[in-house]
Amino acid sequence: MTDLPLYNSIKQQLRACRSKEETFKALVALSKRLTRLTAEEKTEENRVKGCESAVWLIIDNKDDTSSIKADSDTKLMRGVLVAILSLVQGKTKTERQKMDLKAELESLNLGSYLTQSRANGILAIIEKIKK
Amino acid sequence: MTDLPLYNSIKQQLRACRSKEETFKALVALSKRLTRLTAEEKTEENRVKGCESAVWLIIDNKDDTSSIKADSDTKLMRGVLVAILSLVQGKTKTERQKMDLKAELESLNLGSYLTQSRANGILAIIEKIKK
Amino acid sequence: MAFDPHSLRQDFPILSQQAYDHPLVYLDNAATTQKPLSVLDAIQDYYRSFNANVHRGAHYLSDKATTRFEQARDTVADFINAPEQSHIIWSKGTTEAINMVAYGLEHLLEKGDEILITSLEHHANLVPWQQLAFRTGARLRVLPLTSEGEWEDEYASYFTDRTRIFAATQVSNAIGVHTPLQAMLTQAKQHNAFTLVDGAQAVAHYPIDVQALDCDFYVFSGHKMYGPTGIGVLYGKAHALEVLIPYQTGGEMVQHVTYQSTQFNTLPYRLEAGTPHIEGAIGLAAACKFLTQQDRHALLAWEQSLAHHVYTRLHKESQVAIYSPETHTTLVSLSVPNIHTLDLNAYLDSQGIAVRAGSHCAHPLMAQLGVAGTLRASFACYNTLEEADRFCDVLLEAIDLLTDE
Amino acid sequence: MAFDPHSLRQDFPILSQQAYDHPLVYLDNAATTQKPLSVLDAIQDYYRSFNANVHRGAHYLSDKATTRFEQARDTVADFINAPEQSHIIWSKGTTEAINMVAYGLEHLLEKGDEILITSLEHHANLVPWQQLAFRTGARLRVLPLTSEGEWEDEYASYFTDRTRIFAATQVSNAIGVHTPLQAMLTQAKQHNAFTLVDGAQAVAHYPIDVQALDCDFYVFSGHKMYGPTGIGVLYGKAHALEVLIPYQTGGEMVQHVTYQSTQFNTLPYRLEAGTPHIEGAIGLAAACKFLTQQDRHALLAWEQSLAHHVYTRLHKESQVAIYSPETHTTLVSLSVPNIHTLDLNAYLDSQGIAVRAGSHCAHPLMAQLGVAGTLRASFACYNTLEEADRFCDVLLEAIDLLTDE
Ligand SMILES: Cc1ncc(COP(=O)(O)O)c(C=O)c1O
Ligand SMILES: Cc1ncc(COP(=O)(O)O)c(C=O)c1O
Repeated sequence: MTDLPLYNSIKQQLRACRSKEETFKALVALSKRLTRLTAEEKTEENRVKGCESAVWLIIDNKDDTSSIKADSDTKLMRGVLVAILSLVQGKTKTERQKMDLKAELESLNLGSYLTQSRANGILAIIEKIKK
Repeated sequence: MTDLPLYNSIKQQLRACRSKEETFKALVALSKRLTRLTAEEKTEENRVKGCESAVWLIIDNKDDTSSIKADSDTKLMRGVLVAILSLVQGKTKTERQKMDLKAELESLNLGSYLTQSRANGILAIIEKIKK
Repeated sequence: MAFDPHSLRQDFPILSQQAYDHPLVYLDNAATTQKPLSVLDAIQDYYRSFNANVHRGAHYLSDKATTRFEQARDTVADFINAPEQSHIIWSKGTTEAINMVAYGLEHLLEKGDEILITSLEHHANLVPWQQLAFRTGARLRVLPLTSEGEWEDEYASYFTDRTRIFAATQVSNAIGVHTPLQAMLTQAKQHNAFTLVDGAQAVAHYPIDVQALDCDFYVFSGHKMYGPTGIGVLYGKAHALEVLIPYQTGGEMVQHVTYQSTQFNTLPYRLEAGTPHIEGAIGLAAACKFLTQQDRHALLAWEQSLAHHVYTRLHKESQVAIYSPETHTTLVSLSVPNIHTLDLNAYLDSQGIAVRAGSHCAHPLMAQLGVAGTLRASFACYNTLEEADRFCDVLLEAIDLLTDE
Repeated sequence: MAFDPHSLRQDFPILSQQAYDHPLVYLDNAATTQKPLSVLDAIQDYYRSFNANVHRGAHYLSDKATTRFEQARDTVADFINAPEQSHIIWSKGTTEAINMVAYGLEHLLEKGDEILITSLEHHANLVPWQQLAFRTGARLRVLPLTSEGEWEDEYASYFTDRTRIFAATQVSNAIGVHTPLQAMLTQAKQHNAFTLVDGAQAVAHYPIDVQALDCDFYVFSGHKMYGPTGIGVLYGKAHALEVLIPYQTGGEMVQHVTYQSTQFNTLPYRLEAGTPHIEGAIGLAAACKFLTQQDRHALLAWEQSLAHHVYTRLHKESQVAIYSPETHTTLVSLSVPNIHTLDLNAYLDSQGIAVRAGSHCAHPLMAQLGVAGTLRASFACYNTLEEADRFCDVLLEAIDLLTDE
């Protein structure tokens, strides 16, 4: 988790994409920065319901900053997860709850990667992160 | 039943109609020629199923010529019944069965008075007459 | 009367045709309304630019179709003031929506439970409950309402602690009267019954607020409110929709399937099996927009004024028996003793006038009124005063022609 | 290959658009097809010139609408060679048609009876039977078919004297293989089971003759055969339709109603409650006509040649696993080990290519194949060889991009 890119650079990178193809490539590149979960960590309990791809989220709330880990079976979602994690890393639970994660993600220009059915998945992730 | 008009004159009359209104008026005029059934004759058994208006048919098959009586609660159907009865009156059962009643009725130019849902009713009458 | 239907009629090209060499006068709006061009355009646009199957796909067209399909749900939710779009379930029409509820609540009914309807119901809000009663041993009870839409003093005895379901129409399709809905719903809720309102005849005319009504279920058809055929709505409160056993199963409504078990999806999807009527949903949303863009109070006042005009003219004729209220209705239902309504109807038709004759899918109500059927002229926003007058004139002609001697 | 899809494409204006600045390549036809102009025109014509409610009315427009609505039934009957139009029941689609049968036969099932399906079924032809089994205590059995559409030698043990219902798809939506339908139907009939054939994936491609198939029920959706959404067909033999308990009740499907009892109408009406999807029926008839006006053998040969072309090109690529047959299919379903189909799909989409990734509403079949999902390119008559090639090219690009290191 320590080697996540800075959120602002991710944002810049994604917002610079001029086509769906460029966004695709950017997300695939980002996906490589994710520390994958182990098979043991990918439990039914950690699974986020409502996503088209399989997504797992593990939140370990501590007093100062929480540790959040995540994984998905698709590269694209791993790319999105890198963006989300870099946004909330180092934040406490209360801080996370104050953030407008949805608006922030929408500002990333992910276009149809955040459409209806998949957006529901993203909303489920956001909800879980805020809990 | 003796005072039914001749079928050919009915046919001429109906085929001469130039509009739906004229056909309406002709059928209403014809309806007056029907000998009505008594309340006792209008049994559930004599009722023809599948007509939009209520229609009753009583067939008394004899060796030479059968006697057929009919009635309806609507004037228009009574007009149609007069046409049908004048067509089959004096005929034996075998003779009736040989007739193409449907084609004959279609030739009367009744137009939308013989449409889908009502045509089903007319078909039910024809079936009963042929039995 | 500031409202002028003539400009609105531009949106309905079907109305400017001849029927049997007479100008078409379409007064069968309670059966189905005509559709404005904006609805036709929405349908064309869907098929010409973004038709695709929804939800399951992830490609350009299916993203577009899914977005527009779910936006249609939003539009309909707003139209009836539903709190959330997931409370809107697409159905084929009012009939299917009622069947979905009747089937879905079956598991909660026991022998001796009571299902209460009113005496003004359309068969669609009667037969499904009757069959449910047959299947479960519940008792179908009928709250007698007068043809003025009033109830007797002893109404309270109909609502009991065994009343599990109360289903009532908002407006009678056969005679146009309003039921005392709010009062009945209050009674039903005091007895913890599930409540269903049949809005089929209301949505085209009256602004609907399901939260103000506070009913558990509200159902209606698109084709009676300027929308396409084959689409309708089951609105429900979350808890009410959640207890429904899915009426249909198959694709879309499941989360995971094995041969041993099936895990159903969340609302609204768990109640929508199979590929939905995507075009219908989009067309219905266009119909909602058509209505909300109008001054709805002016529309309603106009429709009511047409019915009132007909009422006033025909009320004077001693041969005519009118079953509809004098005011606050958009239709006039009548009969002429000793003349069959089908005969009247045929003459009106020969003059290009479309009304409806018969029992209006309400046999028990006809029995209550003591008639075999009525003749019903029902108005929509595009009808004109001339049309209302023409109906009266031709009806009187028909009565003349059909009176014996 | 004498057939030229380019002139046919004139009838499908939706196909000539750009998706993300690339020409749209629509290869998601097994999910839903695009609609020819003749279908759109039929819909427009209905609403612009003769929209009215059917059957109940007796006026100019409703006569026209009723006639055209029943002619649509004739057209569909001819299309699948049904002996009589009254054997054609309109439904919302395949899913609803199967639910109608599953519900309608419930009264004939007893604990211990068996319902047999195959291992290649879409959820629509699985979940309704599973739920019926849950309700009645019947046993759902699954005839294992290989992904080549062949069955094991011991198939005979699956057909028993307790087999009351046998339901099978004609063509698998997920992998495009044909089931050994005729042989299975013969077995089922020897055991006096009711037989249902899911024709959802067949009707757009193969001429259907329900009398030759000799099944009790045949079901399909309009939207998968160039017709509108929200409409489908339940065909049944007379005796089979007659034993069905009406799934939905309400208006149209009754003859007489009192509070104590209801007398149902005759076929086809007793199984069609409520105002039907009139526009949908008329649109579906236009789709049937569109197909019968084509040289259907040429169309099929063309569609199969496109699938075969893709098969041949991708079969050479060692990374690609193909689940569809080499010939006699109109779609190619594949996966690439270690690359998620959703990732492949996303790249294809970014290049304007519409295919489908996922489980295709067939979870148990995916489990049988040992994959989470596949990528499916499915062809229709309007697809071109260039499109087939472009799909292959871009897929290979995607595999390159998504292969690690
Ligand atoms: C084989 C098969 N059966 C059933 C269905 C369900 O059809 P519909 O969603 O139109 O009801 C489909 C389509 O998704 C299918 O491919
Ligand atoms: C009051 C009422 N309820 C239910 C229905 C049934 O609606 P649909 O036929 O659209 O399902 C109608 C219309 O015929 C109606 O007027």
